[in-house]
Amino acid sequence: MGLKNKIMFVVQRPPYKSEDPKLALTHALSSGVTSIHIDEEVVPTVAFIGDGILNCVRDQKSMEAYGIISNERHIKNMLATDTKTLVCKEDIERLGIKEERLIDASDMGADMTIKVVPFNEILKEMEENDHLMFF
Amino acid sequence: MGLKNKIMFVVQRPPYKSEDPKLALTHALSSGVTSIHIDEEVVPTVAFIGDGILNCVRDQKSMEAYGIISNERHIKNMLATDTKTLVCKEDIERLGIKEERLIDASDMGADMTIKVVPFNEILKEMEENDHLMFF
Amino acid sequence: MGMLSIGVFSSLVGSMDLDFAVRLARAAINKGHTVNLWLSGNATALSKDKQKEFKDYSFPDKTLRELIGKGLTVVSCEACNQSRGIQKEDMTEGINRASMDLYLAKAAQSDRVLHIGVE
Amino acid sequence: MGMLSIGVFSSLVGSMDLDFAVRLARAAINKGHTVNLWLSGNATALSKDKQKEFKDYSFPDKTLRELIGKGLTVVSCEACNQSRGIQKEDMTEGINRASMDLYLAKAAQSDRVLHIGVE
Amino acid sequence: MKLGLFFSDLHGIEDTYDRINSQELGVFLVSNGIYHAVLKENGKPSKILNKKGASFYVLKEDLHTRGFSEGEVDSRVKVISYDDLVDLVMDRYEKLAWI
Amino acid sequence: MKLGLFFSDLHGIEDTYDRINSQELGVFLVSNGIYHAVLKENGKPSKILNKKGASFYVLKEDLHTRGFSEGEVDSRVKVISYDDLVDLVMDRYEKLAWI
Repeated sequence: MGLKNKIMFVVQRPPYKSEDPKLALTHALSSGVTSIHIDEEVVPTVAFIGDGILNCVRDQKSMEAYGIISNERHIKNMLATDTKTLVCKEDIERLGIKEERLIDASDMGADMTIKVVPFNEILKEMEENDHLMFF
Repeated sequence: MGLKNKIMFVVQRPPYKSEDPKLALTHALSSGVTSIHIDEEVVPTVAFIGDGILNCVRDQKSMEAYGIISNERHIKNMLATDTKTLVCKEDIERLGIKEERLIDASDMGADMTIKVVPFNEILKEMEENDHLMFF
Repeated sequence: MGMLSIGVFSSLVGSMDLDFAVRLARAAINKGHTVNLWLSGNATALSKDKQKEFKDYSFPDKTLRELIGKGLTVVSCEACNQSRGIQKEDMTEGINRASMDLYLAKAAQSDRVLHIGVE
Repeated sequence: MGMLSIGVFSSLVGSMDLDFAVRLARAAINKGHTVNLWLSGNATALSKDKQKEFKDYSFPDKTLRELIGKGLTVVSCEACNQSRGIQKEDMTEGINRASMDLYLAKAAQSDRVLHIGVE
Repeated sequence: MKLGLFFSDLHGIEDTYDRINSQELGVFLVSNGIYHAVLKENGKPSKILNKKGASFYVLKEDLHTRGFSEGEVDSRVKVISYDDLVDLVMDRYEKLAWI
Repeated sequence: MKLGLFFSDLHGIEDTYDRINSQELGVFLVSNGIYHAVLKENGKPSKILNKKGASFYVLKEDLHTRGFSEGEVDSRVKVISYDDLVDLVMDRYEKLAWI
C-alpha cells in the first residue's frame, strides 16, 4: 500500500484562546520536511471553518501587544510556501468579515492567496484527502 | 475593614472535560481550614448553573471506569460538611434531569441536600456573597 | 491603595489568560496596589523553572520574575504541581507552593478577587 | 493488522482526553495493531517524569509505561516541552522527543489517524 | 467517504456537524458527547441523532463515568466498549475527525 | 451590587449573561470577548451590547492582537488600557466574575 500522504488541517477554533490554531499552522508548515522520514513529502491542505475563520483576519498585532508571533505570520508563511489554503464563505459572511480584511502574502512575493469557498468545496477536499486533522 | 469571607463558587461547566468543576469543589471544601491563616473561616456557597448542573447527577462511576474519584464523591463530602449547595431549577428542567437523579449524601448522615432553586435565588446569593468565583 | 487577588487556572501556552493575568498584576502593582497571584490546574505550568523563550509561545515568565522582585506574591497549588511531576526544586525561585485554603484566605483579605477559570 | 496514529493536544488533568487516548491505544495494541502516539501542546505534560499518583487526578502515566513495554511508540513535541521548561532529562523513559514532521510522516504511513485537539 | 466523527462536547459543535455529509457516517459519542445519547434537552432528544443514514455509538465507560446507564440511551445509539471502538475504527471508517 | 463581568469568548456564554442583573454592571470584553465589540454576526451587533444600563469596555491590546482597531468598535463600547482596567476594577466594581 502506498503512502496516505494527503493530510487536511481543518481549523475550527478562533485564535489566541487555545493553542490549536497555531499548532495547526506549524504542523502544516512542517509538511515540507517530512521527506527526511518517508519517500514522499506530506501534501497539506488547510481549511478554516466556523469561528476558526477569525484566524484569517489581517493586521494581527500580537507582537506589539504581547511579544508573540501572530497567527497571521504563520498563514503568510504557508501562502509563501504554496500551501492550498481555504476559508469557508458562509462563515466569513456570517461573521461579516469582508474579503479585503483577509490576510494576503503578496508582500512576500507569494502567488498563493486564501481562497474563499463554500463549505461544500471544503467537504469535497475532505473526501480527496487521506487523513483529517481538526484543530 | 473586616474580612470579605463569604465566597461563592459558581460551577458552569460540565464534569470530566475540564478540571474546573472538580477544582471548584476542592476549593470550596478547603474553606474549613482557612482559619489557620485568618481570624474567621471562609464561608462557602456552591451553585451549579448552565451545563454545570450535570455535575449533580448521581451514580458517577468514574472510579470503576477510569480509576478517578468522582465529582459526586466531592459533592457528597460538601453536603456532609454542611456546605450550602444550590442547583439551578431552570437548567435541570432544560436538560431533563429529574430531582431524584440528583446526588444526595444521606448515606453519609448528611442533613444538607442539594437545593433546587430558580436562577433568581442564585443571583440573590451572588449579591449576598463578598466574592465570586466562576468555574 | 487596595489588595487584589487573581486566581488563574488556564494553560500557560495558547490561552493568553496567563499573559492577561500577569499584565493586569503589573499594571496594579505599578499603581501601588498589593497583588496576590494564585496558580492552579493547568496554570501551575507557569511555576516551572527553565522555560525556554520562543517568540511563538506565550512567555509571561519574564514579567512574572520582575514582578516578584517588586513584591508580587505568587502561590502555586501543591497537589496540581505534584500530579504533573513538578517537584519543589523544579519551581521558579520566589514562587511559593501551598494548598487552596491559602488562596481562599488571601481572597477573604482582598478588596477585589478576579478568578479566571480554564480557557 | 493495521497501523493507528493518535495525536493528542489536550491537558493531562481534567480533560480525560489523554485517558481516552491511552485506553484506545491499549485496546488496539491488545488486538495486535501497531500504534503511534503523538503528544503536543498541553498534552506534553504526559511526557514529564515523576508524576505523583492521586486518586483525584487522571494518571494515564502508569498504563502508558506498560504500553511502551508492549511496543507503543510515543513521541512528544520538542518545542512544546522546551517552552514549558520540560528538559530532555525530565522525560519519562521510552518517550521520544521530536518535531511535528515526524508525526505527519507517521500519519502518512498509518491506516488510520485520530487527531484529538484541545479539550 | 467512510467517515467516523468523534463528539466530545454537549454544545458548540452542531454547526459543523450539520454541514458534514458522507457516503457512510459513524458518530462516536465519547467524553461529554455521551450527553447526546441520554439527555432530552427541552424535552427532545439531541438533534445530532436526526442525521439520516448515520450510525451512532456511545462509549460505555464514558456513559458510566457521568452517572448514566445503558437503559437511558436513545434506541438509535449503540453502546460500545473500547474493543468495539478499535474494530470500528480500524475496519469500517477510513477517515476520522474529532470535532 | 456593583458587578464587573469579564467575557473572553465569542460564543457559549450568552445564556448565563442574559440572566444576570445587577444594580451597576460593567462588561469587560477581553481575549476573544473583543469580537462582541467589532463583529456583526448575521449583520447585527452582538446581543451582549443590548443590556440596558450596563457599561461596556474592550481591552485595547486584545483588540489589536486580533487584527481590529479602535475605528471598528461599536459606539457603545469604550476602548481601555490595562491601566484603565485596574482603576475600574479597584474603584468601581466590587465583585468580579470571569464567565
